[in-house]
Amino acid sequence: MRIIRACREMAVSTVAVYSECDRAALHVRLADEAYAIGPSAPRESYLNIDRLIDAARRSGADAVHPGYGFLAENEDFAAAVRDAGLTFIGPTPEAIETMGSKTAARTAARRAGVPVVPGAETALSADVSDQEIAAIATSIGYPLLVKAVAGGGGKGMRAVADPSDLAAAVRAARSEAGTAFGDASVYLERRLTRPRHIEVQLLGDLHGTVLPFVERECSIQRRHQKVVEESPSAQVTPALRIAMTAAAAAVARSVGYTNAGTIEFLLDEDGQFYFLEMNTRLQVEHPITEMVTGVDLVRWQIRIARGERLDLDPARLLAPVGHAIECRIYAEDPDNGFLPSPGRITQLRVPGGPGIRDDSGASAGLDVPIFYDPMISKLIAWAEDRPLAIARMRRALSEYLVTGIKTTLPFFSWLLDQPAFIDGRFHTTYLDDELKARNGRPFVEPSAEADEVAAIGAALQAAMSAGSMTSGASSAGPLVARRWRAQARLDGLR
Amino acid sequence: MRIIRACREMAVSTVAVYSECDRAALHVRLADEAYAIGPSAPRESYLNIDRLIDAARRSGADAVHPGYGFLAENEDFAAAVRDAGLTFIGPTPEAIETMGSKTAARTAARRAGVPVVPGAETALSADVSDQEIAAIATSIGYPLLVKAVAGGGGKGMRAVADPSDLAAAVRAARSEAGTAFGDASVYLERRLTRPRHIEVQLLGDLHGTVLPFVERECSIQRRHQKVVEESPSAQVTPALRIAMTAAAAAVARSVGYTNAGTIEFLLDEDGQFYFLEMNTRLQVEHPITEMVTGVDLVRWQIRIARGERLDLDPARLLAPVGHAIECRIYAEDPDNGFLPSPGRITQLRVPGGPGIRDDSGASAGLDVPIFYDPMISKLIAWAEDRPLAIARMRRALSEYLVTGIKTTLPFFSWLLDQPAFIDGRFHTTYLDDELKARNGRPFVEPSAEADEVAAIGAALQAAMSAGSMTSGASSAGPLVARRWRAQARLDGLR
Amino acid sequence: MQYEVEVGGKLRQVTVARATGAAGGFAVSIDGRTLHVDAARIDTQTLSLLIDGAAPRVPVRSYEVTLASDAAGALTVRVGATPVAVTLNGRRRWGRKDEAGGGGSGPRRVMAPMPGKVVRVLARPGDTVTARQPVVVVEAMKMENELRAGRDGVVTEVHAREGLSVEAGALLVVIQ
Amino acid sequence: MQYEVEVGGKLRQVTVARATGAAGGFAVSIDGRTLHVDAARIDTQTLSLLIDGAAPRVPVRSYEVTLASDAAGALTVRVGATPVAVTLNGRRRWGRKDEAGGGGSGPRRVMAPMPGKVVRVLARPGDTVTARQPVVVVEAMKMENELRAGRDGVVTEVHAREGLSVEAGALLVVIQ
Repeated sequence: MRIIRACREMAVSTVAVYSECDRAALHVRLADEAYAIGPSAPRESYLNIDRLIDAARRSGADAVHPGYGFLAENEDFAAAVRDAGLTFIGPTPEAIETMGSKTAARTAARRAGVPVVPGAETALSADVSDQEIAAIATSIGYPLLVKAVAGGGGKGMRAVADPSDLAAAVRAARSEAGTAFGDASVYLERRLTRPRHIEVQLLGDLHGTVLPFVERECSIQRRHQKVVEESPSAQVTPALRIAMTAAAAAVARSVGYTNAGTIEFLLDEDGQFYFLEMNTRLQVEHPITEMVTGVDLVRWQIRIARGERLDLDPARLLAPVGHAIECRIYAEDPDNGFLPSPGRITQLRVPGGPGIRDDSGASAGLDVPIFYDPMISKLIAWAEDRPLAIARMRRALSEYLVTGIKTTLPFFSWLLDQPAFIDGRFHTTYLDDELKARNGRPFVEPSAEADEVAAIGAALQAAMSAGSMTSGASSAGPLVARRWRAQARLDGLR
Repeated sequence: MRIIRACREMAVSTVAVYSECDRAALHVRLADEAYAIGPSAPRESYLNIDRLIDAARRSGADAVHPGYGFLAENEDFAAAVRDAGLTFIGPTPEAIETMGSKTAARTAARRAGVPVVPGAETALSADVSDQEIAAIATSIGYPLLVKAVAGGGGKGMRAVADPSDLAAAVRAARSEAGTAFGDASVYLERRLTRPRHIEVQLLGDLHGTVLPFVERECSIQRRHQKVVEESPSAQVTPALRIAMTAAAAAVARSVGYTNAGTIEFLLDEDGQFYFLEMNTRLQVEHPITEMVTGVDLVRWQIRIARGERLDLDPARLLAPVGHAIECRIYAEDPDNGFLPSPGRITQLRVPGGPGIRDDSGASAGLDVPIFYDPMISKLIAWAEDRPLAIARMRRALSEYLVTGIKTTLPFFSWLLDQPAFIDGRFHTTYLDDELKARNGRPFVEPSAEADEVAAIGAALQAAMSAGSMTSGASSAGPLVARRWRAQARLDGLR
Repeated sequence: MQYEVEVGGKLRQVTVARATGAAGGFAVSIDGRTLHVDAARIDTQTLSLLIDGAAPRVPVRSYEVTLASDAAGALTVRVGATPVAVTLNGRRRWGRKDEAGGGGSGPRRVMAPMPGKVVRVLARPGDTVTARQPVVVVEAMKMENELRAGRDGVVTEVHAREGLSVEAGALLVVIQ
Repeated sequence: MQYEVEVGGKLRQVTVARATGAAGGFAVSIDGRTLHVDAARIDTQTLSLLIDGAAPRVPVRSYEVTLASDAAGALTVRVGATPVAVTLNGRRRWGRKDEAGGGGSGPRRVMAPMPGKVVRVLARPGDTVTARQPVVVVEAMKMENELRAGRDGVVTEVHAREGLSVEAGALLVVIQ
């Protein structure tokens, strides 16, 4: 959607691909052309390079935008697109390959003079013995992390505090990495205590210019998945901003990086930052950067791919206007361990008004598929400063209406009221610690008032619908649902 | 809605009032409290001061925000609120009275050394004879405008090119003004040729500070009603901006103006500007000013009413960031002389994504009342410059889906493709001239492709629904509608 | 199933048959040409259509169509953002001819779109009128609104009287 | 009409009678207290309620309530943004007791919320479990998801087997 919108604004016509269960997704409905590329399972569709190239050829497309996930960071795909004579809207296969390997990326960072998290520089292929691994671990020191060399997003990652857990953790990480990325090799890295996740957005053109943007604060994570992002970070001083953005640009330049990318850092409690990894694609959280800089990143991705020069004022990119927050709204039940809650969205009312941006792929009547990341919307709030942005986000959350599926909206309403969040006192494990402490306590505890109103509402709905019952109504589903169906005949389609 | 949102962000609880036909309006549903103030006819509800004050008293409210229309510019209401011991979120009754009278306002402007449109300074009460009026008219010179002293929005206004039409025009204007504002007195004013309507937003606090904002371009009008607004104006040079904003601030200071207000100017073809009138309230088009300055005007209205000081940087308010455009989406049928198209909104999909803001009071299932200004949404697009903002607005219009009623969306899609609009070559009568020239030619002329797809879609909808017919279905309405009802039972409420 | 669809003043013959295989697949022939259309229902009013020219190098076009019938029973199909007026006269006589226009070029009836007061009547029975010619002026919301003829023809009935208060949907003039 | 509404673990008696006069007016008594409620239907699932304490100086509170029943038939009433779980057992026995929880404190059945693979079964028949205690672990989207008991009770049925592929809604465990 985000990409289709940018293309429409540039009068570029769009071609979407879809797997079976995405047939009714907005990106398919609003594109100019659309091609089926196979069954719902990613391996047979969105991860199938041949089918994607075929679709592109069939449509006579000039360029391919890889989106956020799936093959967005796959050098073989980028190469296949190039070999098919098409433009890949992203970095070169070579850059993807270098920065896609965590160990190679760490090496590149160190060469560029940027500190990296202490750890082993070599990947532990499947044949390295537990003894050797234990030795490396001791040299790095505990606590440490076992990480998959490929991929990211917390998959194939395990934390180890006690040497006796190491072997098991490595096995688990390897198998998870194998299934997730088809590459079982892992490596070891020191685990910093209470670090923040701070990242720097970059744009690089085909003429050697690389420009960094004001940082994003992404420390609010659940199981290593970002759930809330902000820009700028409450924790980053102007001096630190200059240092981190300069370091990020240096790493990107050292590998001749082009198009959009993000360098992720860990910031420890003493204000020391370490290169973590690079994302060689546009990220889900890019809108907050757009909100505080006024730059349309997707538009620039396309312009760069066309060979245009980055003519942005570098100073402006580092001087944020106001403050932006993004909440990733998922089809998950926060009161039930954040279990995915697929199903059909029966009603959707998106918040609007000043400072609110909703980058949503959902619409009423849509079935949320169970096969992929069940994110239904990116809700962004901008305001003149952080407290106002938080207040505005609270307001927007209170307007957001989604029925038919459970969403993480109540979780965000809770989070935005937490003193630690309001004061900006958090780190990458803050949320997991909090959730653990809550031990499943529901995020919404309705007031006595809400309970009473709910009781009245349910009774009234029943009473008002009762009148419109007809013998002809279907007999499936509980009676109350049937009554609404009956009502639908009267109201639904006027 | 706009105001409720600002209050929520300030944790101020809200009280709405409503007339019969607004019972289901969003502002009623989302306020904390709501009070009925009578039948749908404005005179018996929204224009009934006593009922409004009663509602405020009943709710124990501290302050009253008058909104955009109805009594927003009525000094008696402002006074009644003050006498009831409540805070009126707006200027003083005295300021409203002075600037509410066009003739008194013109006098104030001249005293402040600001040029006004040449015209008669005295109101022509009902007893002034046609001869006297003709004499005044000659002294001013033709073409001229007959204008109601009270109110605005084009009501009670007539253009006169030929002296022989004068008497009739005055009669018509007087009767219209009488019904519309309960004050039949009118005055005469020179009619400038092809002027632009440029206005300056102001904020004044209770401590004597008055700050002007970058101008708004509101020349795109139909029958003297603004339909598209922009900020900044393509026509206003930095030097002219300084001159106009300074003049606006001078007028406001000269009458001790407080809270939000707007000074309207006419800008003639030689770049000479004339004071036109002042709006002593928040205006519908305020969001574009918010988009290019990042200032929340409604929030400031409330802060000012609380006695807070305007601590904004004046320079920032005159240095717009990017460009913003607003389209007022009405429930009117543009292909049928812009006739009001009241009815029930069956479907509503509001555009989103980068740079788009929708200040909408509508929602699916809502009946658009026929009693008031049938505006269903204010759609605002922001981008880095004017061409990008136009492209973005086009994209947003193409995403906007409203069914059940006719809207002016197709008209805006047409307007944004007009070379004169794209080049910024327009004036206050540009649109009326264009529409006249089109002589009712439809704004959408579907392509052969669209016709074919429509035919296929209609046939498929019928074919797909046919299967799910049931004998129990109601027999009202055309058959095709019945089939959708049947379908609703299957899909509508899953 | 076969349907007669009137769109843009032309009458099109559309035949719809379920294609074997894919759930939402249809073989649609329009005026003789056959296309493969994959139709997915988004909601009760909206379909997503993927139209495959079924020829080499012909792209698969994606359209979102939304169907709505207004109070008067006239059918509007939105193709993307473009509203297209449609009359559907299938085997089972879709729509009500007299209101939906039948084989003519526009609605025969001029009806009040909203409650208001008739301020002027501009047509008398027997008058010949052309499409979009004003026939009645109704005042609502303090604005005078011209109601125009929906088609060329001769005025056969005039139910509007000056000063008359009318409800939404009230029949004012009939043109044959 | 009279209804028994279970909300927040409490059973409330709600009587609804149309008030004379205003169209949407109802006299609603809940646990003995009588309120005047003006209810406007926004759409098939949504009501706008104006609740009048019917006492001097008591404000008229405005609420938007949205009712939705999930696949399992459980009822959720959103009061503004706050979701409230509700069971409605009126004269005509609203909802299906076995699924909606009847007089208990939560659903008796643990069902698969999505298709996936059972990787661990943590409860055996006869086990005593407490609400929110994990009973089955299902893998979907490469993430392991713990399914928890909906209420305190004793496990009476276990249909989950390790390695078993399950569809959405599949019954895994029953707790009495």
